[in-house]
Amino acid sequence: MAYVLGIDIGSGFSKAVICEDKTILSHAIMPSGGNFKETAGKVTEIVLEKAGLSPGDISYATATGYGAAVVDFADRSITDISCHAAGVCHMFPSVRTLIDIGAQFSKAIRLNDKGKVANFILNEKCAGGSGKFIQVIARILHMKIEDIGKFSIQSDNPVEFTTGCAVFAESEAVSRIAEGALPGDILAGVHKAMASKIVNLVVRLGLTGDCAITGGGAKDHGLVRAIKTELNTDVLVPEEPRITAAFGAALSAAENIYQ
Amino acid sequence: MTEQQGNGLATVEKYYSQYGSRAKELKAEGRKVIGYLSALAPVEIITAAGAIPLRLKGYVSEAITRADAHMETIVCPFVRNVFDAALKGKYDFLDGMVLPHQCDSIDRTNDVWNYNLNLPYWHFLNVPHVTDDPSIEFMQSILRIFIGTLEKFTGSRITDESLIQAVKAHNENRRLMRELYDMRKAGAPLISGIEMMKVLVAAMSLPVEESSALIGSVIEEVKTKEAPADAKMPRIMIIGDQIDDTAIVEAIEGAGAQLVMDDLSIGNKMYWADVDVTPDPVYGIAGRYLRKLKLPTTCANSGDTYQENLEARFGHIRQHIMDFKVDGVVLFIYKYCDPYGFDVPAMKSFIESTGASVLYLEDEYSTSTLPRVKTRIEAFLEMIA
Amino acid sequence: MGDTLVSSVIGPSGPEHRRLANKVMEEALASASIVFDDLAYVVATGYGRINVPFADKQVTEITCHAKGLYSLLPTAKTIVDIGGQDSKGIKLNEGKVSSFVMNDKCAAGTGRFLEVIADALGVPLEKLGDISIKAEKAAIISNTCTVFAEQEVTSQLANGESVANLIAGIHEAIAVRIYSLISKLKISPDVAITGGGAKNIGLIRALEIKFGFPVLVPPEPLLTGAIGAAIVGKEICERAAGSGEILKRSAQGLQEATFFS
Amino acid sequence: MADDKKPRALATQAAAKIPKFVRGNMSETLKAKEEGKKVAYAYINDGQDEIMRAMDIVPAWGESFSGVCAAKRDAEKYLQKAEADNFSRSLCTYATCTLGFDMLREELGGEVPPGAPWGGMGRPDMIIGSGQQLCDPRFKWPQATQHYLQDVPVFVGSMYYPPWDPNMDNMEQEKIYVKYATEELHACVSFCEKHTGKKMDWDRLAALVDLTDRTWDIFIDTYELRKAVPTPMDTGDAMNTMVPITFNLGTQEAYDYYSDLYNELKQKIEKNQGVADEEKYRVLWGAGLPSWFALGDFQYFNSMGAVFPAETTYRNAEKIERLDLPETNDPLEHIAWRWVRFWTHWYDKARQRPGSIPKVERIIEYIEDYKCDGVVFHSTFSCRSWHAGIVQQAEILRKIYRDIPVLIMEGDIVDISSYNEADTHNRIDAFIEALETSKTKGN
Repeated sequence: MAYVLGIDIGSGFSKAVICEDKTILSHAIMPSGGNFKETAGKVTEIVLEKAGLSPGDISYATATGYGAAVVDFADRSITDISCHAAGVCHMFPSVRTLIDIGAQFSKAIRLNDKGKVANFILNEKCAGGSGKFIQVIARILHMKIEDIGKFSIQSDNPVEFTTGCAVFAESEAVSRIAEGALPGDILAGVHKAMASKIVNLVVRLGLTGDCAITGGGAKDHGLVRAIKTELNTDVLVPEEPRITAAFGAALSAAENIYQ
Repeated sequence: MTEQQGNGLATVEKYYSQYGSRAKELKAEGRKVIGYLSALAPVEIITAAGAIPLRLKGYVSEAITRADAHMETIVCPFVRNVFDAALKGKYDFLDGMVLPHQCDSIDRTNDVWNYNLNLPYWHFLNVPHVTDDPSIEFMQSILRIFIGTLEKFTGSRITDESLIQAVKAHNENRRLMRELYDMRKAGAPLISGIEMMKVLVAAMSLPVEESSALIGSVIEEVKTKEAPADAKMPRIMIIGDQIDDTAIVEAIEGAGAQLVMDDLSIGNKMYWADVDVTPDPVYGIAGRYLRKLKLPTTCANSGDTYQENLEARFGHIRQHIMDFKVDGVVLFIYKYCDPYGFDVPAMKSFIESTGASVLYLEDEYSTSTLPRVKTRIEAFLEMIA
Repeated sequence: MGDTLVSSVIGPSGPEHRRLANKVMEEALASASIVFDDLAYVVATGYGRINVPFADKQVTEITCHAKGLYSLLPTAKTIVDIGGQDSKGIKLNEGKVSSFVMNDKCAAGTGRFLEVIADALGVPLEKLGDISIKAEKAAIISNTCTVFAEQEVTSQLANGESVANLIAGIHEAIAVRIYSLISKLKISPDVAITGGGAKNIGLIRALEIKFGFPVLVPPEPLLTGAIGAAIVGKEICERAAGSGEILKRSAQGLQEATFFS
Repeated sequence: MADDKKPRALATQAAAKIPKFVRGNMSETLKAKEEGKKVAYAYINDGQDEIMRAMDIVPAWGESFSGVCAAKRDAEKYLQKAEADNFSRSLCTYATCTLGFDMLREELGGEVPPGAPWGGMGRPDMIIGSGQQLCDPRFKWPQATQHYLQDVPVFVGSMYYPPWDPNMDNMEQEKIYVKYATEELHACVSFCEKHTGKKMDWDRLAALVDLTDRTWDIFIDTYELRKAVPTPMDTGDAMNTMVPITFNLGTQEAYDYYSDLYNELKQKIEKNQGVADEEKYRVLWGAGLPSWFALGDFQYFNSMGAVFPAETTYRNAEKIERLDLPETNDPLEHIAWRWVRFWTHWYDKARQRPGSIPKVERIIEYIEDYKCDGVVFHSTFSCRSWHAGIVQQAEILRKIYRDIPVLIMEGDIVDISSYNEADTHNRIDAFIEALETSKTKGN
């Protein structure tokens, strides 16, 4: 029995997963903060402790994500795009279209039947469709990211956001609030705006097979609902969508051992 | 259109707020409706084909949601917005579209429109950018190609006679609109900039005779208005391509100014110059759209000197500033617009040389930026006060 | 009616402009120990000026910054206002605005840019200046888009770049944007900086390098607009007194206004 | 993700010769005065090259100058100068960079501003633009320039080609277009005669037009050698070797350059020398001008075994026989036919494949001929002409051809502020993984 580590240093959060072969033993999530190197060490410590293992027990470690380069103790690094694919394919084998909503980027990924990346597309150099959009709005509404979904879902009258810019959405939101718009409606508006940007990526890629959503954005029920509506199809969401890439990294680590 | 008599502005309000509704009605009665983009489209030819020319407009207060799946965001925000509106079905009642080659944003997306909308009739009118004699001859050739495709589509010939009739009808339409413009020369215009914007939008959504009737009834109605007290408000002219919503006008007039003149592609650019009635009507049409119509995309460098070129490009603006006693000019240019964008420094200094102040705004085709635009306009008015 | 500043209050803005407007007004009245009715005239300015129901007149921050700054630093010919939402350049001619520019639809070169970066680096906004002047070498920040600059900063940080150098790099980047914005006015000294950005010594230094000469900063940059608004109000009162006309005042008293919030 | 910071190395010696070539073109514009030659601001692919060469007019290429500024990461000061006079940041940065340079040079009374890359460009005696379909800046840029060089005469000609329309026969339209283009070229000659005080030597022109035909042919023959596996040269080099065909058309130097390159590539093929240590993936550069400040990214591809045996960008030539040009005694009409057919000769192919468009047909042909496993598009934010429509091309390619891995990169030609290396490399890494997948799936 071999233990493998998958570690995903994202621009927002760092995640680590330990698998015994292809089963998750433990996972850990923490903000990436300013010092990726330090965070990588810390999140690994935590995940090892949770699994009751020591560094020596890990036979292979694969790093992924924005800060993968700093994980010097990893045996190999792969992009988070492939890792998301591997992770999702293992959880939902029927998925062919994958949407990942990260802090900086949203991605649409098409998988082949082996769970490999057949084609992919990232949002333009504009944060409009990324998790950043939500963060900005949450900040001015003095609201916790995790509370956003439930507010948004109650709204049946989303505010129309005409700007795509995450930063200037703020001033638009401020004037809407001044006009008396409800927080729920504003959030629903944000979700609508983001969803249409994200769905455009899927359209450009071509929607095929079942669709899943991963990444921090997948924890936001309001956003997931908005995407379902725009896509006009149901979507699958992993139990803990944020660790998908780390899990995928662990899976590929497991494969590397037996090669 | 008898119901219009006396209540022209009410009808204008209806056609402004329900854009294209009249064309839809006529379509139901079996008329053909051809949508067109830009002031470069020779509406005379569409009219002569027995079809209704409907100017394509966007929806400034709507976010672009579907276009980005097919069209880059570096494309002119106006073009993207109209394309988005078309994808959302706002122009489903059209039989076809004509896209004149005004700029790269239209030329390079012609495929994208055609491919995604796939209407029964489609034509890209390849208008040249140069205005010398060979260009006039070329313009006539491509106008004949255009005529040919329309004849094929409608199944009936477009005779010179019908073209001449159409030319006369549209010249009359222009004459009437100019008469309405003249009413804004007064110290206190009888018609506000907001009303005028609605008239311009309504007028471009109707068959030419109905459009003329509507303008006529607006003139009658405006004439009978009580002349407002001659308020000392700054007189503003707005310059740009297609601004087809009252939002920006409200920002100007709401801040205590009067919009008395425009050089917009749905306004003065459409109505100032007539088509010469020539034995070969196509010759007159070519001359009007290539030489008389002043767009930054038709490169009039007829002159030998820079000054002559400036006159050819911007001379008409000085004329308007004098005729309409303009105090300040709002230069409203869309982001990603090469043709207008490269003109800004020259145009700005040309206008300032006439003594009028200039507020240059580079912006989106969207109300999302309105708060910032308002502040700039208010500050501009405070400045020239 | 004198020229002296009787009292001033600064409070954070936010979504509920109206309530905040009342709050700062009440505090200002209290510290001046007068009541609302003692005020001859009220002028509101700034991004939320329309949300000050009890104001008798709204004037843009451009005009007010000009007036305010001219009263504080009469030698200034060019004003650079670095606010939260946008940056402005104002050209002065005997205290009157002769031309102005504002940043386009992009947060680069505004206070927001600094806030976002400060957030990302976990450094308090007011500390940015002091930290950055300790930098040995400004990091190169190539992205102008706020969000992507933030990403660029985090990745450089991950690659071991020092916080001080990054902040210096960010100041450099903003100074570049602001300078090319202000250049449209054909800069002439003296140049004065106002707004929140003026409190950031690092940014001031970076701008001075671009301009090639030292700049002026009023004692309390955040107040410049409000002072200007007060001056506008004073002028209106004096003009009215001169011509003997009765000033039209807003129907909204301070108390009624609070019902809006 | 190894962060590849090595200085850019080139696969061919020919490519390494290019900086000298470009520097030569620029210093020509500075020497012209004492040699009594006239300098003209010119714009690539306007079809006026042979006319200028035949009249000893020295072309000064703004696109080349701005590209050099960008490659040296030294464009910002010029871009800012232009921006300070209200040229929007979203306008073509080739144009705004050169305009900023023009403004500074005028402030110095015509002297080249100190520190200008490679000595800068000399002040032009005339400006020769074109209102052709290539892009709007081609006729707006000259107008904007004259605002600062008010004494300099401007000519704007025109060279259109029939628009693609699946339901229309372009053949009959071509005559109209060629007639028009020919007349415009004649107008260009009269303009040049007027401002040089010389008469056109029509025999010399005819000779140069023939030289250009032969240059187009040898250029294509040379580039087709890149079909070899491993490919002896990739797009990273082609972004250099494009210089003679783009800026020196109608000169013997250009012809000789490609015959040298032809021989070099032949030798490399015999020695089985590739671009990458191990050629794993062959990728088509499907569309887009490069980010001149980030040409190192091609090496980043190479470092992962990905090479570009072909590109549509700057392959602005075709085998003359393939264009099937009608006979004519007027060299200018020949130029017109050559350029019009350069665009229209793809139309029939596109018409035969329902749902296709010429641009995509060209991409498909190169994918097949050069055995490509994927396509990279590059979208640059300040240029609409070459970059609006890329999303559409990718979509059509997927629908009518096959689901080949596609990467759309984003940047700009000159303005570095839109570029993010970490993000770009991240996208490339993922693309490589997608290529790997599709190859293993393929066989």
